[in-house]
Amino acid sequence: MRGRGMRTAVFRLLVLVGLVAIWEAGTWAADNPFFPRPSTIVVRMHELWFSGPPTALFLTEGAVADILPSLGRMALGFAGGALGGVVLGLAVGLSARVYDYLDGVLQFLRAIPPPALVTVFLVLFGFGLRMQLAFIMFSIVWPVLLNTADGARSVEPLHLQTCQAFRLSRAERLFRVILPSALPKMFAGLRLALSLSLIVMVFSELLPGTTNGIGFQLTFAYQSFDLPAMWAGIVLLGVLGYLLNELFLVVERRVLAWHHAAQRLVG
Amino acid sequence: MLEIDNLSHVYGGGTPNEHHAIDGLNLSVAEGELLCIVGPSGCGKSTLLRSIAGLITPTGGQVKVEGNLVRQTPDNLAVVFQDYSRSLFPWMSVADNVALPLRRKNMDKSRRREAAQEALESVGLEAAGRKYPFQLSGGMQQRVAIARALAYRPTLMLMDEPFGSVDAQTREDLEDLVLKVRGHHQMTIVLITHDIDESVYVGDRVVVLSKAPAHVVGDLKVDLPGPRDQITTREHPDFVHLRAEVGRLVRGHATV
Amino acid sequence: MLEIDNLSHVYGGGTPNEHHAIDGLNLSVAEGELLCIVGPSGCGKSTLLRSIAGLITPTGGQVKVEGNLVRQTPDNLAVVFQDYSRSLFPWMSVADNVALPLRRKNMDKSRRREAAQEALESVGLEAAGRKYPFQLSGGMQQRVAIARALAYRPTLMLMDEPFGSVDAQTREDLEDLVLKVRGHHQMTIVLITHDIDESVYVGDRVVVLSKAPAHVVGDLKVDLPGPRDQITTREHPDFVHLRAEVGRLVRGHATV
Amino acid sequence: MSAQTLSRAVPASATTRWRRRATGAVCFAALIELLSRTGVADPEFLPPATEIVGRAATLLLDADFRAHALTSALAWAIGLGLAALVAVPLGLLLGSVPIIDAATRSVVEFLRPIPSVALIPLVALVIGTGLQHRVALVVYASLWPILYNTMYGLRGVDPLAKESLRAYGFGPLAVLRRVSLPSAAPFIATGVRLAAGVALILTVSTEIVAGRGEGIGVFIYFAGIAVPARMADILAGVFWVGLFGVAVNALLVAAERRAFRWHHAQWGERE
Amino acid sequence: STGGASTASAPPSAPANGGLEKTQLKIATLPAIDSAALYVAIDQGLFEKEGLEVTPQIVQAAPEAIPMLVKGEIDAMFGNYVSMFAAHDKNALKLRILAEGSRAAPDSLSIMALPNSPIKTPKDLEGKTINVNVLHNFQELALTQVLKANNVDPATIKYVQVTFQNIMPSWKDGQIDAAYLGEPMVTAATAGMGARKILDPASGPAAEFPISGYVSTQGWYDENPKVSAAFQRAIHNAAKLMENNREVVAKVLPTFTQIDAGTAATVTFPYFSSNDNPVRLQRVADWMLEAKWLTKPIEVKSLMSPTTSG
Ligand SMILES: Nc1ncnc2c1ncn2[C@@H]1O[C@H](COP(=O)(O)OP(=O)(O)OP(=O)(O)O)[C@@H](O)[C@H]1O
Ligand SMILES: Nc1ncnc2c1ncn2[C@@H]1O[C@H](COP(=O)(O)OP(=O)(O)OP(=O)(O)O)[C@@H](O)[C@H]1O
Ligand SMILES: [Mg+2]
Ligand SMILES: [Mg+2]
Repeated sequence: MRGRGMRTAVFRLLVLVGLVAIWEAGTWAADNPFFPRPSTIVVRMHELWFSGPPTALFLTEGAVADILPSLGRMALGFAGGALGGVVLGLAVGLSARVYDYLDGVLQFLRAIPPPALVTVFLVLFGFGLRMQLAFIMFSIVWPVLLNTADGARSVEPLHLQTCQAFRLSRAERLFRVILPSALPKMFAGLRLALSLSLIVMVFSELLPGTTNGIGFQLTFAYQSFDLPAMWAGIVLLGVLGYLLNELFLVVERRVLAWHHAAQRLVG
Repeated sequence: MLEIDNLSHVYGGGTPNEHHAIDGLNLSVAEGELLCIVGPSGCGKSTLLRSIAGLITPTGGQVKVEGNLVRQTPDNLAVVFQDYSRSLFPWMSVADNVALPLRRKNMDKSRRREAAQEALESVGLEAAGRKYPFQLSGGMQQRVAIARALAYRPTLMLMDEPFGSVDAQTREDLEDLVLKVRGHHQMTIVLITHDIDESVYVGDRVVVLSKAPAHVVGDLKVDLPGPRDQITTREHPDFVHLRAEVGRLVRGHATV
Repeated sequence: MLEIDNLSHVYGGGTPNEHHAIDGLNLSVAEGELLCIVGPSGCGKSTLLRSIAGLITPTGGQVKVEGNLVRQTPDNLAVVFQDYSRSLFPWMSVADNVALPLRRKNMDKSRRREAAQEALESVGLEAAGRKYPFQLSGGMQQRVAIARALAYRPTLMLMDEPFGSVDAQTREDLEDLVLKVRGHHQMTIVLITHDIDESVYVGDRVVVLSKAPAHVVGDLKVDLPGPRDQITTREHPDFVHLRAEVGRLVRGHATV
Repeated sequence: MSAQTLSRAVPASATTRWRRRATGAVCFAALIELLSRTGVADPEFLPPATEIVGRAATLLLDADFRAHALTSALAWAIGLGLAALVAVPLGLLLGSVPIIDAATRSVVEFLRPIPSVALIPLVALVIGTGLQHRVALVVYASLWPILYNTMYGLRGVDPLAKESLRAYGFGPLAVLRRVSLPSAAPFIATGVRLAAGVALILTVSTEIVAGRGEGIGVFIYFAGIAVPARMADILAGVFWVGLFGVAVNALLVAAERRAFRWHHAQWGERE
Repeated sequence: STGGASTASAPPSAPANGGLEKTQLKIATLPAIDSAALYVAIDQGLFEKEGLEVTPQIVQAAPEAIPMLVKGEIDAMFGNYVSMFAAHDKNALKLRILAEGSRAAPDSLSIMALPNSPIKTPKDLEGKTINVNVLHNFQELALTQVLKANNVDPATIKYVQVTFQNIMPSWKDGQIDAAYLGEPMVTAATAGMGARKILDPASGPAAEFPISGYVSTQGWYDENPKVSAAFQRAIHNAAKLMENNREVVAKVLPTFTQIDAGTAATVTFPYFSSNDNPVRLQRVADWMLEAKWLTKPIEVKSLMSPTTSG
């Protein structure tokens, strides 16, 4: 068990180091200002965000001004979107009636490119945080919704019959049976939504009136052709994405322990 | 207690796979009775059970429990499904699986836990409470499903081949357990089995169903001197006679 | 044919749920033999079967099939799982389920289809080929699983309580079917059952396992005059004696 | 009664179901109409639904618009197709070989959150700005839902089903192909359905930000830079995109129903 | 008849034009009035006269065209100097200015307030929020100088980036206090909303402020010196044609912008440069340096060629 874990960790590190080395070599060979070397990017990242005083945990003012608000927006947007997705997904997945009424409209909304709706968002929500949150939620709700609906729809029929035979209440059925059995699929949706929320956060920071954030910094850097700074933003997003995903997997492993254990039954 | 009136069920009506599972079945079970149902594989026993439990809506006829037409699952009913392993919830420990239905019973948590533990003990699984279903053997899973139904203390218990996956010794213990529980709690029990000896040993009455579409071809009152006992009862001449009778009925040589 | 040497298996080693399922089990089965295994519920029979099939790696000892150490599933082996309903593929028709393993056999499509249909007929399901597993009753699903194994014509067949969900008549037919197939195709069969009569009736040898952790507590040669017959064999004095013997062993009163 | 909806099919006739769908759509349209007519949202920026739909109808007669729509649909279709072609095998690989999954996870998770805005110029530099540009971005974004649903779908396969095939001596590849894949297929299909939406969004969004004169997104962009902005045009474009999304979804659902009849039959017609 | 028709009839190679390195050019332009000279040159057959066949490629923002230029998908592009100088400064490309394009004319840019706004004078702008298309671009650059000249502290202004189509809703909704508009929005806001002009950002020190030009890379220029000269001539000649002749401009506007014929007849045009002048362009680079948008000075003259036309 432990040995296996160590092996993967080492393997993983090797893969990572190898890829960064290839990247460095590739950019060195290409010598294209649009593709700065990873070492340059790291230096720029340090300058931008991590060269602050020890009292601020080495975070610069720029980091506090850009990274924290972004993460805040992302977290709020993710929480709202995920909740909305789960609730709507369960409703649509469980009730034929709700499905019939909502499916068309939801599928319609799902296909709409948010950039085309910026003006509508603007008149509905105004500048700033509210619009950004609405924007993030609107974008990430779909994977959670669809996967939850799928999970709720494919609950083992005998489980439902068991519920019915023992006349479990609606709430018990929902929380003790349907939700747990839909969880594995829901988690697939949530994991998609998590990194999507990072991406959409960047988009939301392009919206009219934004004045800070990683996405803002990133686009500003591109507009002024500060390409290492733009790449610093990209790498930061990548690192954040990676960290958030690891965090997510920890949660998933806990919540879905039964699922993973039952799956390991076979070698 | 239970009235089944001209019950019919057709699966997939109108499709090429249309199948008449039950056809004009009549049956009534008295309060406190333990009725055993035997019949050939695929004849429609499980279908009948599902109709009684209100899990499927029969395509014809009606089922009444305590005088009420069954539309939804009647109150105070418990079912042990034939496919026990699928009817357990894999995300819950064994104890939680057993305790879950008790939430309907206005018991507080510790009472529920106690009741679950008690039921598990009665089926010989006192040590398995904290395990998950997939960590149990087939027979143990089946016993968990039985424990779940027992802990619930229903007034009507439906059991679909509940002892199929346990060894002979445990099976006898469980048969006696059912008999005991029935006596204590005035349950009405409908038990499907393929074991003819078992049907005669535990049943007050044995109903034999025909090949599909199922209808009743034999209905035998089991009048054995009580209390029943695995050794003496099975040696009783009436027992031997009855099991031969049931056997003949099942094989299609109806003499009644 | 099959050599089991000091086999042990521990589930969840190192965790609080550590469980010793098998402990130092020795057993050998000769070519063409039909070995029945009986033992208390949860003792480790299915675990043993999985080890033989190479589906789990035992934590101790070794299994040899035809002289080769089992690391992966040995060739020409078929298994009928205890949890038959989950071992069928819901996305395939019954016929496809049965025909699927035959892809290993270098048969063309029509041959596979024929073989599947033949096997289905032999278990009494000639009409079920185009249905899907969920459209079958429990006993029918079990017979599909049996048909799948039979169609494969393995040299070693492992059966885990294969007749648990069928009625008495069908059960007898299937027992005879297994005996017949074994005779025709020189199969070695290991069959787990809870029915003591059955173990004596079909087995050339009956092995009784102890409570968990499982080891062999009894190993009886069944020397009944062949060919076996449901009526005469079961009335044979040796049969009556053997079943009593096995019964005693299972109940823990070992006399051998 | 109502509690039944949690477990059992509520048999509703096709007409009832269509009526409900129509009701849902009409309610949604009415909501927009109301927001706009009452002035809760400035009608200059959110025109009434009737106006949007009316405009959408006349757009159909516009050959220019049809050409825009066609190029977008092409980019969408190629992008989605490629994404599925890449993601399903990759998902099967990552989902069935845990060590590869673990080893590549850092890279995969690192790449995922890179937003297409940042990628637009970089991709343009590497492969140019034509159709291939949009297709590349579409593939990149719509890869993930399929990949993840494939991986999670594989995890949900009943281990006993896999064992059953293994017991007959089938190797890991055969088990993957004959058990894991069909068993996970319905969930993979859901991933494809998700990806179809993502691909549509990416196609149009990329066009809005960096289209090169063609595509429905460019149409929307041009309507936006007019003075005053032609909101009815923008939303009529959006309307067609949305309707296309609905149609694609319906088509995919129908295809799933055909392909996974066993799934729907077994799990009951609860939708 | 559009420009396309006349270019199509151009002879494939015109030896009269003295061995051009290539005759077919693809130029990225913006769907804005500023790029009108290129379209007029096409429409009036001025490129044809030089032996060039020019295909415009509309892009949505200048930065989007830079990868195309670097990759060689296009020969030249129309872009604003601030972006181009920034790109040059950061080595994203080696800039070469082929021809000047547009300069701000009075009233072609405007800081405006709604009729009921408390903002009346430039001084009132202090501490207020104003939109720009892109942060740190020519709009800010010019306004900063003009504000200074009007005794307003430019540092107090809060700029927010608002895309074109969202200026009106944000403004009406009070999300921005004053709007920084270009044509044709100035005309539309004045006529349709009764908006008041507070300040002309292209006045005083920023009068005739150069906004955009036709640029390529130094490498391309080195390979195509004759084409460059021919191209510059055509653009300058177009600009000359356009001076005092609204019609030629108004005619082409609807073909590449979203401005209809009616509006085209009334909007204020920028100045279209009919010669290249390094001195006025140097001002842009200097101000950028002052604003610390550049890391080092740029000597603009070295990026330009002398005017060879007229
Ligand atoms: N969902 C279904 N769709 C179509 N046919 C079905 C369905 N369920 C059951 N059947 C058919 O109905 C018949 C009766 O099934 P049922 O499960 O009631 O049999 P049973 O008597 O319980 O058999 P067993 O003893 O084998 O469990 C079988 O022939 C079966 O094929
Ligand atoms: N995956 C597992 N994890 C932990 N314990 C397990 C697991 N699988 C089986 N066990 C335990 O191993 C023991 C033997 O199980 P096995 O399935 O081999 O029993 P069995 O003899 O087949 O019983 P039955 O006759 O009831 O099927 C049981 O006590 C069971 O709890
Ligand atoms: Mg049944
Ligand atoms: Mg077992």
